[in-house]
Amino acid sequence: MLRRVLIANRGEIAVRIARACHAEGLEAVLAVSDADRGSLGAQLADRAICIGPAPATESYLDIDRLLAAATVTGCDALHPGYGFVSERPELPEACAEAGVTFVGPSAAAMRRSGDKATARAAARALGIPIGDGSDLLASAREAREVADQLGYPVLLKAAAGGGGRGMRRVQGPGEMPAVFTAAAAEAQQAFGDGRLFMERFVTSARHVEVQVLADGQGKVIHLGHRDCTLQRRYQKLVEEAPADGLAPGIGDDVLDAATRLIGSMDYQGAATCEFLVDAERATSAFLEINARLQVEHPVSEMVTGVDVVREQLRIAGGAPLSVTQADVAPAGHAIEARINAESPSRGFMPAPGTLERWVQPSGPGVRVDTACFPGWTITPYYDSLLAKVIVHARDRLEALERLRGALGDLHVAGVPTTAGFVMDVLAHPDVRSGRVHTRWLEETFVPSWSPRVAA
Amino acid sequence: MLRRVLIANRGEIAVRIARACHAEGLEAVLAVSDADRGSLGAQLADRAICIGPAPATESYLDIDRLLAAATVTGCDALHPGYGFVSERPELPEACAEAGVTFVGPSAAAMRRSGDKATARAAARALGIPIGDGSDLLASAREAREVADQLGYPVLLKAAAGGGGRGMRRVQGPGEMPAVFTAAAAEAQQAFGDGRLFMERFVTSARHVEVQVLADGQGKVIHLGHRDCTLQRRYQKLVEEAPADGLAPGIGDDVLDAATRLIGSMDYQGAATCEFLVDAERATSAFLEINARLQVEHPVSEMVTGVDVVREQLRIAGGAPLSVTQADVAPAGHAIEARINAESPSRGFMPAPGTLERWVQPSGPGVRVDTACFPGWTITPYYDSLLAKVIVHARDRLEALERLRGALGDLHVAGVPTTAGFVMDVLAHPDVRSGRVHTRWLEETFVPSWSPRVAA
Amino acid sequence: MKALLQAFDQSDWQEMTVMIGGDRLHVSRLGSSDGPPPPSAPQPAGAVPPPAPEAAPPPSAPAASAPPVSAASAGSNGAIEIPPGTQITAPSVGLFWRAPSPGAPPFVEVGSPVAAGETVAIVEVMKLMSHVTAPVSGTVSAVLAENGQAVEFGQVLVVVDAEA
Amino acid sequence: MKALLQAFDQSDWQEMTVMIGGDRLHVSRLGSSDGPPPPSAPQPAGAVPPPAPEAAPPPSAPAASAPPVSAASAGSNGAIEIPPGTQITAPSVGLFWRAPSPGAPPFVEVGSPVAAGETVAIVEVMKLMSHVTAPVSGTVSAVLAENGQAVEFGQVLVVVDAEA
Repeated sequence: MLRRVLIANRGEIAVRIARACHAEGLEAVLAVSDADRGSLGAQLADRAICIGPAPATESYLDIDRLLAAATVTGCDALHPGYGFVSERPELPEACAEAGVTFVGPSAAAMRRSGDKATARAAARALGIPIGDGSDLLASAREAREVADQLGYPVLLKAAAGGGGRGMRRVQGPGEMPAVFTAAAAEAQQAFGDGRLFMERFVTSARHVEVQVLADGQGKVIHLGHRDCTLQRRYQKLVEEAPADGLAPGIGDDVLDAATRLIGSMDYQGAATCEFLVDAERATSAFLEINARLQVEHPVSEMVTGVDVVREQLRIAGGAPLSVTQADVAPAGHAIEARINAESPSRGFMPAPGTLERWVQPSGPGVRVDTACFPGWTITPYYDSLLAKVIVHARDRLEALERLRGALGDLHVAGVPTTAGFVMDVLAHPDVRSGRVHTRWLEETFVPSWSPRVAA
Repeated sequence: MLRRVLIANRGEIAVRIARACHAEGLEAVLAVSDADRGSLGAQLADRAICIGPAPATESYLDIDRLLAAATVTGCDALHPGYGFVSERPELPEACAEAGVTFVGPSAAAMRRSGDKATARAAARALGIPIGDGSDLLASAREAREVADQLGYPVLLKAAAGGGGRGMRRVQGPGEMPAVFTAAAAEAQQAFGDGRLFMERFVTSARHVEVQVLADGQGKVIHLGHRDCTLQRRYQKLVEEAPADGLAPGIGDDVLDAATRLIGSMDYQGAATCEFLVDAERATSAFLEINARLQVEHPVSEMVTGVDVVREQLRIAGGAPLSVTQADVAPAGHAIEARINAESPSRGFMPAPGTLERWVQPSGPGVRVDTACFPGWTITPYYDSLLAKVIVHARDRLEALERLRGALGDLHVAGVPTTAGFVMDVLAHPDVRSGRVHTRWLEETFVPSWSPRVAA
Repeated sequence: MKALLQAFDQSDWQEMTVMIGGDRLHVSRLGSSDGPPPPSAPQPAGAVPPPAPEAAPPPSAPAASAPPVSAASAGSNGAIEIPPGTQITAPSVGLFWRAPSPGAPPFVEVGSPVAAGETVAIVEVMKLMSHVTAPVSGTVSAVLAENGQAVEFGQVLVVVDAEA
Repeated sequence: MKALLQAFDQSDWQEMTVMIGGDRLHVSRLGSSDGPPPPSAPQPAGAVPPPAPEAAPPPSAPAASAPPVSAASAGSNGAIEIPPGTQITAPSVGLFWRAPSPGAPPFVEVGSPVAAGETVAIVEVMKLMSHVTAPVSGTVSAVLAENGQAVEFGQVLVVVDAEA
């Protein structure tokens, strides 16, 4: 059993984890940067300890400082949250060295699952479709050979990373050398690893993913699937559970594939398996594994009633999962909208500032995960996420309507927000009918969108 | 269709109604007293209008001022919330006179349902058990004759009222004259109506009630039952849905009785039928009807997914209910705890003050209905309700646990709260096993309880 | 308000009597209304001729049209500048009337001398007429609400320069 | 911390070399530890004898015991009164060491003269030793953390009265 958990993160997820710790009867210690001493997480944790100055490189990205914070405060476990160092295998390694339980997979399992090329190979070995594409590409020449066989356009992707960095579309053979070099350089800079592989570019793709929990003792269950097709520059904007309107068999296929794949990896903790669903061909292809908690985990919680963060803590403490697969019966429909401190009319430029006003929605089927409160200052050091507004309703249309209502009851002054933009997205006929793909926001919606006057 | 609704209430329910209005596409105008100009409801409403000074008699209890506020702001409907004038038939009368749609039953239906003696007679006519008792009592002598037949102890109750006023237990014939006189005087003072009736006193009673919605066009549905057994001085403290552990048949009996009873009353809107369940005899008896929204409506919302306030607005606007009885399938278990600004260690004395700190829980299955925010001042003019903390989980024990966790994450400074007291109640073995009755809190728990030091 | 006045118009009342404190107000009307709906203004004791709409000073802002909902939480007088002096505020939400009846001259104008206790305006709450009286003797320096306007509790209606 | 020191104890390291900025720190140890777990304090260049726990001044507040979680959001020095002067703060979370090794005399005491750039303490972050240096020349007027104590980023460690 664990006793005291260091939360190596900030913002809404630090609040979320602190509350889950308390629900599990654990003490929560929050590592904060100098800029976050007064944060909501620091207020809610049993203790906050300042680890370094505001820049993340000297605070939330510094594994040594995080471990020092854990050890000097007597923590016996560390929860990495998402982002920052949560996907760096050096973190579970450092935890193991310091005798601190890492809330997540072992470094080895993180490497197995986190590397895209390795994970693709593992999926292929299990007979899970991985989509047309390549293994690691040695050179631009090899890339062109593979692409000639697949047919253009193709997508170059970084083996090590995510978030769109190192990812480039190649329209034809002529541009392959230049794009290959650029993508490899970008991947090298972002992840310290310039290796690339290739996928066929899917014209009308949906992003579908499966939330998996593995207890590290052989038990692996899923919490159903999610749809995260609404993205802008590879950043998810709106996430749903379940993924409605999949072609027959696809939903069961990805659930089965995800549990088998994670089950093959000696994995412990929460993981997400991402799939690309080709709406035209009615096929699914495994994309990658996220070996950590994800921003959009609440939608799975809403439809299943399972608290993912508490299960993470239970697993790390050696307890069995509190649910069996048979207990998991997703009910209704949940949608999450990420609301950022950004100005949609200025190219979504992040806009730090002090929250002169912060009134969040509430009511039946409404949940807000946030670290905001009136008077809190959004600093420029970190991402611009203000809140995740999550709703649960009986079906998708009711959930869409409820989410729009909830966003209308979000009152913010002091920083611009993307709430109005998201409300417009939710009202669009293509979204209501589910006829969107992963580039719909950028290619169809954003170009035609203009902010309403006096919102 | 309605367009603009005057909210004739304050506090959390004003916020709740304003949000429901927005969800239904209606404008919300909030009537505020001078003390509530800066309230959260006033911030969220499309407009707030100050109707009078702080004392409720010159503001929220003044029907003329409420109607004036509605008419001068162009409202075409008025929602009374709960408490204040919500149960006074003069309010729907005044609304009808002013051409304002009342969100609730007609004055006639309110009188039929709200008068306890009338409602008991209606129930009896439908073959619904009303428990051993009397009709209206003409005198203490008649009361003694009835009591001699029923067997002591008996309970004298006011025909007109609720909330325990005018309600007295009589242990034996000797004290009947004095207690009858006192109860009649108290009822007269509280309700302007001293009429009394009598019920057999049930030693081990549970308070079970049914949420009903009637569209006024012949369709009447229920949203399942609730248990509100945990009461202190007739004030509900903890409410649950569904009412677990009822003897076989009792649950269906009360659901059926409630819908038939409301169906017989030409009723429109939301209503609650209250029943007393005798745990020893495994019988139920109809108690009374609340012809308005109730504080504890959220637990029914959590298990059914139906938004009671939106349904109220739909009904008032002439729209059909958004659900049929077949759609209502209560899932999981919900519990609500009322958290008051009171000092449990000082006899639950209300303690007004300014909220130096207000951090409320959030997370999976957690909902907080409140009008509190940091800096808001709890004034001595109104009730001391700070928030309703509501949780939803897969079963009752998980819900109890989740609620305790949520209450532990409620951080309040500036006023004392009952949160710690409620947490102790929730942890008690009798509560966990469901072995409580309506006097358990006062007779068993409170006498043995002492606040933990340095909570 | 529209609904109220409609109900009033559609009623067949010819007289209305309202008791306020010790005052007894009595209104009687004849004939049909025309133009902007007439305020149901009262008249002390006795029948009076039908109200002439244009007589209610000033004629702007007809009280009967539903005012658009404004985001501003009213409560005060908003952007209106209030001159120094003794402020007379509304005792309730309601409609502000400057004259005892639409045809009558206003109780006070800017510059009018007033005596303590003298009525300077009426606030009507659902046909109930509240006399608003000056707490001090002096000269009216401002009238801050328009005839027939909706006012809130506490809103400054009239300012009086008290006598030295 | 217990876990860290246990891991350290249980390791079979005999030497440790740490690079900080341009400085190279080298620790070597012989024999087993005893008593309260010894701080893994460094020593510039060259092997040193095994640390004697009691030599670390002051001996109170063993760093290895898990400090109880306190509700106070630390961040500052809490209730400690900080005298006027130039404040030298912790560059990171970590453990505060007054001496280069447990057996050695402290870098500075109250009253010690210090030169700008001179090391006044060490903050250890997971075996990485950060020298904390005086930004000004002067006299040490306070040492505000105890040897082996956990400190936060920004916490005032030492105060120096700068030379006039």
